[in-house]
Amino acid sequence: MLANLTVVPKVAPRRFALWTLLISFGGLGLSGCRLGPTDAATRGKELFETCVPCHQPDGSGSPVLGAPNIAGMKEWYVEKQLEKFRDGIRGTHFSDVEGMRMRPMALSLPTDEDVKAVAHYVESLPPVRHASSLPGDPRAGAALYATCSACHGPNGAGNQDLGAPRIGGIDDWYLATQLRKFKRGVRGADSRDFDARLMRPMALTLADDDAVRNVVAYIGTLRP
Amino acid sequence: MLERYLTGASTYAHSIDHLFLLIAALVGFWLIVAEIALFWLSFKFRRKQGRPTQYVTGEEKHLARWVTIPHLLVIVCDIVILVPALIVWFNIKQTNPPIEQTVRVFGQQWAWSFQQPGPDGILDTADDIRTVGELHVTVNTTYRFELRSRDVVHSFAVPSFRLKQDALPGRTISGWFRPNRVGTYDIQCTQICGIGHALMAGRVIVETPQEHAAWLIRASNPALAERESPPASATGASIVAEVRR
Amino acid sequence: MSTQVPHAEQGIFQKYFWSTDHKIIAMQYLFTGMAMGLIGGYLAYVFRMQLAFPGHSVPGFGIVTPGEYNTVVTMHGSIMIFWVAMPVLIAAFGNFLIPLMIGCDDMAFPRINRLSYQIFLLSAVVLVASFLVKGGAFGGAWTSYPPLSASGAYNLTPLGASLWLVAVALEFVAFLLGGVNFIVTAMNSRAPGMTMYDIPMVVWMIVLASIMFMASVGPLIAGAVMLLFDQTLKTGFYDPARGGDPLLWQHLFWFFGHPEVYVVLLPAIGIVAELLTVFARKKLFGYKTILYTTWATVIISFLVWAHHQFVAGIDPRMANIFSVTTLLVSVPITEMVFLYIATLYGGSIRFHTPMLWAVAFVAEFMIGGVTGIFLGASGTDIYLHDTYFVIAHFHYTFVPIAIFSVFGGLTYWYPKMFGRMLNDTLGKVHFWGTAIPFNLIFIPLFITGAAGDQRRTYNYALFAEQSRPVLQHLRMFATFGLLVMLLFQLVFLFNFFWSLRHGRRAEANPWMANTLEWTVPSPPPHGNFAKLPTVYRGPYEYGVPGRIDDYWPQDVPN
Amino acid sequence: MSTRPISNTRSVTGIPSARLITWWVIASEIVIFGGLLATYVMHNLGHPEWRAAAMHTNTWLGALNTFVLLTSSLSAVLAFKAADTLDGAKAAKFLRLTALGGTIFLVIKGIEWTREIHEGFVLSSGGFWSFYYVLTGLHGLHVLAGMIILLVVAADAAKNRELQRVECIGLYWHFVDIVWIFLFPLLYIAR
Repeated sequence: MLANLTVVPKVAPRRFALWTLLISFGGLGLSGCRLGPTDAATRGKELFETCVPCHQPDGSGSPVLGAPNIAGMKEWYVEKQLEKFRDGIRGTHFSDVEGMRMRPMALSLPTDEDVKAVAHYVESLPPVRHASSLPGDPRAGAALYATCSACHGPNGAGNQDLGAPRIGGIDDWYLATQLRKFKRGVRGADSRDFDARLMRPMALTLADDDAVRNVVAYIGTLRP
Repeated sequence: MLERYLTGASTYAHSIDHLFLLIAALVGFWLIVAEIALFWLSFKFRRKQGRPTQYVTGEEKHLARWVTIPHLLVIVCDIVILVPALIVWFNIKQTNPPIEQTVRVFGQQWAWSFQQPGPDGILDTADDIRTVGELHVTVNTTYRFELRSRDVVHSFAVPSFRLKQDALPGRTISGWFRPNRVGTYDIQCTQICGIGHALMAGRVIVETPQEHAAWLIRASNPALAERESPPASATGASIVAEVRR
Repeated sequence: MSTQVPHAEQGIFQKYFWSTDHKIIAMQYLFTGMAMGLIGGYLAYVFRMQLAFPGHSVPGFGIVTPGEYNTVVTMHGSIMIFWVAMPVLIAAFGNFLIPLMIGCDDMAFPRINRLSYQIFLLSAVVLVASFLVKGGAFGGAWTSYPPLSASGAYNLTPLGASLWLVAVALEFVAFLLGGVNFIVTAMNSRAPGMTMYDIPMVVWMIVLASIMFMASVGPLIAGAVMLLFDQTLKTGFYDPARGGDPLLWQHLFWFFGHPEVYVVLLPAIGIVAELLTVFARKKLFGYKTILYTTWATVIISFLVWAHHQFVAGIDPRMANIFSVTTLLVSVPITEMVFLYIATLYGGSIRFHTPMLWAVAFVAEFMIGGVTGIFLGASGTDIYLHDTYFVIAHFHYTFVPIAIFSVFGGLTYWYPKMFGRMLNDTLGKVHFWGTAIPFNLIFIPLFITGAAGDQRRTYNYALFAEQSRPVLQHLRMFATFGLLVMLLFQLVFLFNFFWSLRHGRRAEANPWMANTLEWTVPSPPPHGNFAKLPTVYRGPYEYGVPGRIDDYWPQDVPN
Repeated sequence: MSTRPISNTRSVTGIPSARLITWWVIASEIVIFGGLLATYVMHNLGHPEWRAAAMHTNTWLGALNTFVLLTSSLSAVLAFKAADTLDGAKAAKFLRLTALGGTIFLVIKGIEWTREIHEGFVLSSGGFWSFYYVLTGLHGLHVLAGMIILLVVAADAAKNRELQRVECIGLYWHFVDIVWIFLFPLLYIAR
């Protein structure tokens, strides 16, 4: 009594379905070609999405999350730090709370080429300057900065040959946090971190937290 | 049965594996019986010309017992599963065997860190060893772990130990494990804890007493450690390549 | 006070967007649910491709970053449960079937019904909009455990998290409004002569599901408001540092979350009951027993919630109680499944597309059911908790529920809804192209779960045990299954829209069924019944001895 | 409005659909408030220090509010009696009186909140205050919603239309009242 339910319609849907499937499979096959590497610039931009939740789309960072302002940071430095995070040289100290949040993100970059691509993209971001957020006396800091200028340069522009990053234009709260980490050995304690082991004794010359804030305040006045 | 998929490296791995096998056998049997009944009835009573439908309400005693009897047997199986399940649970989560060592485990976004007694064997002294991402333990030693979280909910899981326990902020949750096989095993976080959840990897290294003693000396004396090769931590080598390997 | 007043010709907007007609509202729910289903399916495609080819750009999406992956899985879960299963199973089928099956012209409160859909639509819009805000849509899993969900600094999707909560809360309100309407309509507006035991099973099930939803969701609505305040107004309900308790949310969520599983299950098994009886030409085996087992399931399911939290830091002694209640819930459900199988005995089964879906539902749902035992037994749950074993288990329940029974129901009631028949051959192609790949997806995932793959993990490269090649191959295999399954959905979409125009015209009762919706023309006119029916017997009187026809419609006097 | 569907006029259970749905809405509200109150009570037991915070609520104003709300419930009953005798104008009068009670309640509640906020106790000042504001706020929203419905129903009742609604809004108002009866001792008295 239900035998007449299967009716042959006017347009053969079977043929249509076949074509639909064929085209879809073909489309999938073609799209599979895109699985290969795309050009580095596009990939760097796309991979930067990994960093966006903390460092923001413009790379200017977020003090609440402890994410520094990385917009326009030099490619060589970003790459070096990312590799340090990936190798467990940074972000593996028991007290380095922010570093432990950063290390997995560095590890999420699939290959070393991708690290380069992201670092390149970071440098291409226009630098952003934030107003200072910590109290400090730049005049007192100027004297202390003499130690730093040997590597980081009188205007804080950094020196790639010495492994010294640009510090002029970096947010003061971040510089202060890192100086404290160097002092406590949270950063620069790993035997493989040569640059940081050079930095650590320099940070230890800052006697107390006032000194840290003063030198950071002075760095805030630099225009590299 | 689980051993086929993943090594068991703690004393209670076997009891969980056996329980899994028991459940698999019992429910597997019922599943097969029920599926066969379903497909056989579907086939046997497919439409045939001249064979009318039987009028059955389900109240008939002689038919209803085809449902009732298997159903009672299923209840029996439930109990057979429940008793060992509760025993396994009791042994793992509700009993405290004699503790030989204590280790403190911290979860944070997104790393596991550990605090262990140094050479003096006492926790919370100056020589405590603090590590990130790596836990060194001695084989055949009963460990008590004190689990804490520094921010969100994490879950401390060592699949090879069949160990899993959520870490809650503001609370210390303790448990125990006793590794019985030397080797390196993964530590996972199995409770979503933010964007780095999948990257919150650690490893537990089960060592012989001699190896462990050597590690203890190295770890508690950084000056000594610097002259040796760097510790093997998760490498930053291409993670695509690792998967393909 | 009378109906059957010829309605004036309405404008398109009046007719399709501002209608109080239960059939139009049902279609609104159905099409919104289908649209959301497409989004959910796309999200599944994205994360399965990422899992199969980690680190590669996914065609049609791009590189999946860890944060995006969390967003994608969170939204897949939320959408599939709250914006696909709920609206389609309860609201679309409930709205369409309840008035027709109990023999009246509309819902008891048509305007409340319209309001319920509008709130639901708003919730869907809010959810979809959350993809576009800064930081992206919420990425803290559909369970939304605080403190992760309570602070933007932790989940890094501060706006998305709040919008997600707002959307979910609105959705709950919509279904509360719809639910009370279903309950009252079924209680009060039945045709003369229709006793409690003459109500078709699917109506019973939708009403019971609505009652269950109502009884379980309240605390979570309050909890959602509290979480929203934690996010935005810096209260500390779930913050242990300020006297709160993160476990509180887990209790509130799962007190709702577990009954929610049965809220979507019940309408599905109701639909399957209709399909099995019609196509086996059989009376439902033990109508009353099925009803009692359903009641038992409803009650027990309120007592099992903490089995989601065995290792969450609750008192380990509590786990024993919940382990017992969890295995207890298997008792009525097993009975129900056995009764469904027994219904086939002595039948004369026609394997049209809807029947294929119904039998497949029973076959696959049993796999989902028995694998639940591994998780309900507290001992094995220590290992299996939050692994892919759990994922495979609940997809073996949810996919039969939200996919198989929905397709079964759609193919069965399509002639009544749209006045034309679906193409049966295409329907069968679609069936096999869905049912087989479904198993190809999730059987491998049982194995990867048993091997320790943890959930919500976008890349296993950092885990030596999980990056064994064999497991990666299984993941790729599952992805292959998904791709095939998704492709075959095109067949359904084509069949669905093609048949709207070109399908064979359906007569009033193409399946020779008993229930009242088949006594009116296809599609039913506004007001449904030309003359409101009277009911003389139960809905499943097939093959009654001594009759010429093998079916006996409910409204035929003798 | 258009005509009423048959489904709305049927009453298989013998209870009019309007009353039935009101009961079901109240049932779902009970679950919401019940969940919140149960949560509060559980937390309260675990936090003895909340007693000290509770000392800062004003019991006298709370008691006054209880009295106001109970009185307004009485006038809701009188409105129902009037509607029962098909006296729409009288019912409307009592309904508006009930709404006035609601207004007074909200004004007093507003005074309380203002005092507490001035003393520095806001939503985020700790567990007790979080619960206090959420519970009273949610209840206040229900009072507000009830008042709006009361006025709408009163407008209809004045023209002797839809008199069956007087009973429904009355039921709802009693429910809002009873919720307060639970809130008052829990937030103001149990210290």
